[in-house]
Amino acid sequence: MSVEFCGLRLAHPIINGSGTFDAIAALQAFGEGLGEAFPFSAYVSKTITLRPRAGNPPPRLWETSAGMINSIGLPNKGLERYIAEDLPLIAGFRTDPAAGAEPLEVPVLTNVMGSTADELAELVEACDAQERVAAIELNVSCPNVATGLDIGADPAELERVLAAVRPRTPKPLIVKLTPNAADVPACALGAEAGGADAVSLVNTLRAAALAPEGPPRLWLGGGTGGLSGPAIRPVALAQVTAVAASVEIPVVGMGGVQSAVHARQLLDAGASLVAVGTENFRDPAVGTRIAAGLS
Amino acid sequence: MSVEFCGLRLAHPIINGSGTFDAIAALQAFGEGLGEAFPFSAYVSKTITLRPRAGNPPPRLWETSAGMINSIGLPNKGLERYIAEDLPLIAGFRTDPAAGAEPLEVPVLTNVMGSTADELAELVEACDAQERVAAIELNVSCPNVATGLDIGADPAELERVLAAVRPRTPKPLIVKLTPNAADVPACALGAEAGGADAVSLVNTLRAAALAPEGPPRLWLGGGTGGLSGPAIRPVALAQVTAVAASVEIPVVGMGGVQSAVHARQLLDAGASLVAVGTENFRDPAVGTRIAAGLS
Amino acid sequence: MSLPAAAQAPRGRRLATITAVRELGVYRVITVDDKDAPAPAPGQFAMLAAAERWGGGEDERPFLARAFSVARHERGASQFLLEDVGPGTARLCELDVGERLWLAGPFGRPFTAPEGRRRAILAGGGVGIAPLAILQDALEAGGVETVVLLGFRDGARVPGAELLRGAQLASDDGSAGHHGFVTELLERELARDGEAAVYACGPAGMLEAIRALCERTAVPAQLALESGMACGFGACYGCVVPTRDGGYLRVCVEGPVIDAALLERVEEHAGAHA
Amino acid sequence: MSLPAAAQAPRGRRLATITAVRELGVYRVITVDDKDAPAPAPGQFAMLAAAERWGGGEDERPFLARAFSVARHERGASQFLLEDVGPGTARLCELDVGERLWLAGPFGRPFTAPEGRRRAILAGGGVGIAPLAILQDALEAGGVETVVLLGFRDGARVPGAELLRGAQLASDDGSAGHHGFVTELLERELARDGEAAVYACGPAGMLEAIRALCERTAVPAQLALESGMACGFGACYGCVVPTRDGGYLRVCVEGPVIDAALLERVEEHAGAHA
Ligand SMILES: Cc1cc2nc3c(=O)[nH]c(=O)nc-3n(C[C@H](O)[C@H](O)[C@H](O)COP(=O)(O)OP(=O)(O)OC[C@H]3O[C@@H](n4cnc5c(N)ncnc54)[C@H](O)[C@@H]3O)c2cc1C
Ligand SMILES: Cc1cc2nc3c(=O)[nH]c(=O)nc-3n(C[C@H](O)[C@H](O)[C@H](O)COP(=O)(O)OP(=O)(O)OC[C@H]3O[C@@H](n4cnc5c(N)ncnc54)[C@H](O)[C@@H]3O)c2cc1C
Ligand SMILES: Cc1cc2nc3c(=O)[nH]c(=O)nc-3n(C[C@H](O)[C@H](O)[C@H](O)COP(=O)(O)O)c2cc1C
Ligand SMILES: Cc1cc2nc3c(=O)[nH]c(=O)nc-3n(C[C@H](O)[C@H](O)[C@H](O)COP(=O)(O)O)c2cc1C
Ligand code: FES
Ligand code: FES
Repeated sequence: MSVEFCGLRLAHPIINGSGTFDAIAALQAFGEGLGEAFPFSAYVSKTITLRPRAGNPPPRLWETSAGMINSIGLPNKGLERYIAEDLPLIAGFRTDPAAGAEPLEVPVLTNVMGSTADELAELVEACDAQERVAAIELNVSCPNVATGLDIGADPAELERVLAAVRPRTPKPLIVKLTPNAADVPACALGAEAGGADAVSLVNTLRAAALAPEGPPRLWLGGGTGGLSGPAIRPVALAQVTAVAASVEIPVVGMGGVQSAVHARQLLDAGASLVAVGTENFRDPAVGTRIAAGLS
Repeated sequence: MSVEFCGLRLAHPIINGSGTFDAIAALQAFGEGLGEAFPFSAYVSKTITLRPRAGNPPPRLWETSAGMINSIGLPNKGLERYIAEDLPLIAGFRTDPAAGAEPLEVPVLTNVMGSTADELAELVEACDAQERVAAIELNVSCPNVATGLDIGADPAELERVLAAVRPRTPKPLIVKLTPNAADVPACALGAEAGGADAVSLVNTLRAAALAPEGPPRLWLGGGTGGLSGPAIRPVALAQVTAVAASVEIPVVGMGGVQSAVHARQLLDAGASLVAVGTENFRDPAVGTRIAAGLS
Repeated sequence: MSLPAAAQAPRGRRLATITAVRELGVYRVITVDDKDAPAPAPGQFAMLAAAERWGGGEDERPFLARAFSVARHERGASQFLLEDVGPGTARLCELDVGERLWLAGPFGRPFTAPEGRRRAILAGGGVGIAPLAILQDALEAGGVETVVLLGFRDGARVPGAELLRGAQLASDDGSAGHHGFVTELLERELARDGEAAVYACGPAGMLEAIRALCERTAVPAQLALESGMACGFGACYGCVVPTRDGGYLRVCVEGPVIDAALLERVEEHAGAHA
Repeated sequence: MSLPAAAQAPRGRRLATITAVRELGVYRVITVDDKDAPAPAPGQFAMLAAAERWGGGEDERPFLARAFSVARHERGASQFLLEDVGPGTARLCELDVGERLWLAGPFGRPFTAPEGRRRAILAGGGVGIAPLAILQDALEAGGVETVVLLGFRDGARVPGAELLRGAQLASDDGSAGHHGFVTELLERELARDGEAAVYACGPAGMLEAIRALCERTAVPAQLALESGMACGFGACYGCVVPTRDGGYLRVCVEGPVIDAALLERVEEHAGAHA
């Protein structure tokens, strides 16, 4: 069942969505054995920015009909501490044998976000220098931070940014597209034209909730947030289908995947890998469960 | 509880979403008494086009997690037969006294779609000539027909179309926005600048489903479809909030409304009226139930 | 004689209580108290949803209500025949006496009586037998001679035949009656005496075979169709099947019972579970 | 003495069967068989969801699992104290003996033993009493002297006190014990003898009052916080509360039990239901 993705050999096609599985916290919660039974064939980090970010004030979560909204606000230690403190801890995992595939090492895909092409270039260059980073995912789609949206929703701008970033690394560059765009396949084509090695989608859909009590006000500390989970699966399937039909580069499909059946559908729609996000929260071993279900 | 909307006096703020309540079929199913106990304070017709359309081949429906996808394809009799056959049957209804509001006559809001500004202008002019049409909703957002999408997702194009259509009628023009756009408030501002009297949103989110059995293929006869129901309510709330904060003209909010609490939230978010779509299918009297719950 | 005209539905959905439950092989027959609504005509259907916990099944479904033919109506209570084939029917099949469901309807066009002195042949299979039961009640009450031909996939489904009286059976696996298709019984019956009107409901394949046979033998046939439905009362335009004239008809308002002559053929997804 | 270290959770969620159910006023105590998992330490919690029909409640919820403190652990079975406050707890409260739930955990940082020879004062209210019960078991087994002070909103909740032994009660409506707040009992207790460590869990207002009192009287306090959670194991960064240093901590991995000194104040939504 091992798959090749941008030159990386992966044990199976199931990875995690950025920001939905914190391997360091998981080692603490589930024990060091997790490193020898990792639920994903590649580990995608939470979005890293140049400087540390505290994230949005709470509340950061809202449960919706068959989904959830998050307004986390990309809290992270910043590039420097990520490299110094986190990277050593998240390298060298092996996939769970229970996935039904020959266990392989789990490469690290570092997800980065910058508000300008220069910032992104700096982040990419720093990741390029780290042997432990196997590939880089560019978050140009996070609906919680104004800048992320703008780059990602405009095909021409996306191409321009990619062209600026591309020369900084020979490592695989994956562009994580925003679903909050009029023409997502056009954005994917822009990323491809700019030199992306792959695209991933969908990120969360811009969404809001009002406080359940008291005077009307937006509930989430960050104002609006991003919708994920089964509620958006039909939107993800449409966008993945359309994007996979448009670009030549591989596609990482995600959005509402809960089972091997859902993963199979995204693969059938043209995805090369499938990422699991929200369902990790409901079942921390869902990655292994889905991979096993595919085999 | 009566409300004023673009110069129309309505018994209460609850209307139907276009294409989610067929008054003529409903009279047959529920009896003529429905005309004296109509669940909505205004009746929005299904989208009418210049020429008759058969609609998409089945299957046209797919149930999703807390929602549904439709790929109906705007079947309708065409403008001429709509005016000759349907309009006389749908005029003169009165709101249900059980809504808890003084019953009033139910004005007809005719929803039209054209693939060019000229077509739209012709449709609007024809509606202008019909006394029984109280207001006109322009569907520039239907995700099932390529043209509907393009006009609606581009603010400048939308302004241009409105400017062409606006002179053809003094009746209220409501622009139904597409949610499949990068910047929906910008689209609303475009409509306002072009002379729209109100905007309505959200239409359905572009979505797809694969056949549950057999070789992988898109399930819906029309290929992709539109997602509606509770699954999209958080997206609707975000877009209505953002649009209401941007434009001066009134906003009709919709998307996943199932209860008076949900309707109240859209009103709190800045909507003047709330439309109910998918929930009509689950409860044909939901309009009255919600209106009563608001009073 | 004439059969009852379509009943018009109360305007909203209503809570109705299950008063009896009966198992017929894999099928479940529920009796639902619905005194305040007009009596449904044979062929009409209702949209049902559990009052509690509708949702939260497979793929976070069901969400929409589900269509079920009224299988019988006695003293203000409607009976429905259920087969668990997915998250909606699974949830409904869990319900027990005393539990409640949301009910909207009765909806749709009912069967009409046979013209002249034709006898009525009721041919159906799987859950498609449901509307034939209430039809048999009404026809026999009106003195019409009925012949009942029912087909089932296997022995676990054959007990469904108890819903009707005096049925001749066919089964795909030979577990009861004729080993083969119900259409073979029908062909024999029409050959014996063609002065008949056929009433059919069942899987798409069966309906199509019956349609073709009746067309060939020039016997009038009324088919009770199925189709995925969102609303049941003509609002969504989702339940269409293609018609001979190149258009579509909404199964919920122009059907579910239609004159077989309207169709070029019965498409997959327009039929009931076998 | 020392209290047990945090147990590490099995890697996935697992199906666990309810073996006993007990009602304490409005509360429901369920006992869940969980033999294959390591024993949780006092203060740890689990994420629970019904195995069937999770979803389909109010607003088509619940969807995510819900966090519950382990209230007691005996012979491989964990007890949880539930109060129905929304669609998730409503569904869990419906479950009966023999029904199953999805369980993940134990998660989070547990309580630590009092330093030196301080006695332990356990102060809590509402469902916040749950982690204090398993804490009392462990402290008393280790020979630590405990004082238990519990507050409840009304008489329907007072029976919850049966979960612990020898509690002094306060109630908002005077229906049992001291007519007033549990903090008033705590103030009295600290005045009597300040050589104590305080362990608190309860509504945000109560926790904040306890935090402020302990700060003022320089008594060490451990607070078991609540917060809306999606995952429970540090994955989502959703459950944060602001800390004194201007940052945030994740209640699920850096808590739920924290040193009160970490917080400037206990914010609304960081507390349990009263
Ligand atoms: C007029 C009428 C009368 C009927 N009478 C009866 C009756 O008397 N007794 C009876 O048992 N049944 C009857 N049915 C059929 C019944 O309505 C269906 O069996 C029921 O809707 C299935 O729902 P489900 O959730 O259990 O299964 P579903 O999961 O909805 O599966 C049923 C079929 O729908 C398709 N499907 C699968 N997933 C989806 C999805 N996400 N969205 C849309 N389609 C999907 C597949 O083709 C599948 O085989 C009738 C239908 C109609 C229209
Ligand atoms: C570590 C920890 C331990 C806990 N231990 C216990 C325990 O032992 N016993 C116990 O009974 N409870 C305990 N809780 C609380 C319990 O988890 C909550 O009561 C439960 O999650 C509520 O779920 P619900 O669906 O019933 O209610 P919800 O509807 O989720 O309502 C609960 C509160 O959440 C907010 N809310 C409302 N709607 C939403 C929405 N859509 N999305 C997000 N928030 C919303 C409101 O503020 C509401 O008052 C604990 C919580 C934590 C974090
Ligand atoms: C709590 C949460 C945090 C997330 N954080 C990030 C992030 O830091 N960077 C990113 O690119 N995507 C982030 N995402 C988006 C997911 O990676 C994924 O694209 C999205 O959730 C859709 O998949 P799902 O429906 O399976 O969750 C986050 C999603 C959630 C729910
Ligand atoms: C079956 C169906 C048909 C629809 N047809 C139309 C239509 O003809 N014209 C239109 O403008 N919107 C149409 N809509 C969109 C609805 O009016 C509404 O904008 C959307 O469904 C969101 O609201 P809801 O979640 O309450 O359904 C249709 C929606 C559904 C579900
Ligand atoms: S089911 Fe909606 S129109 Fe027939
Ligand atoms: S609940 Fe997800 S990080 Fe704490």
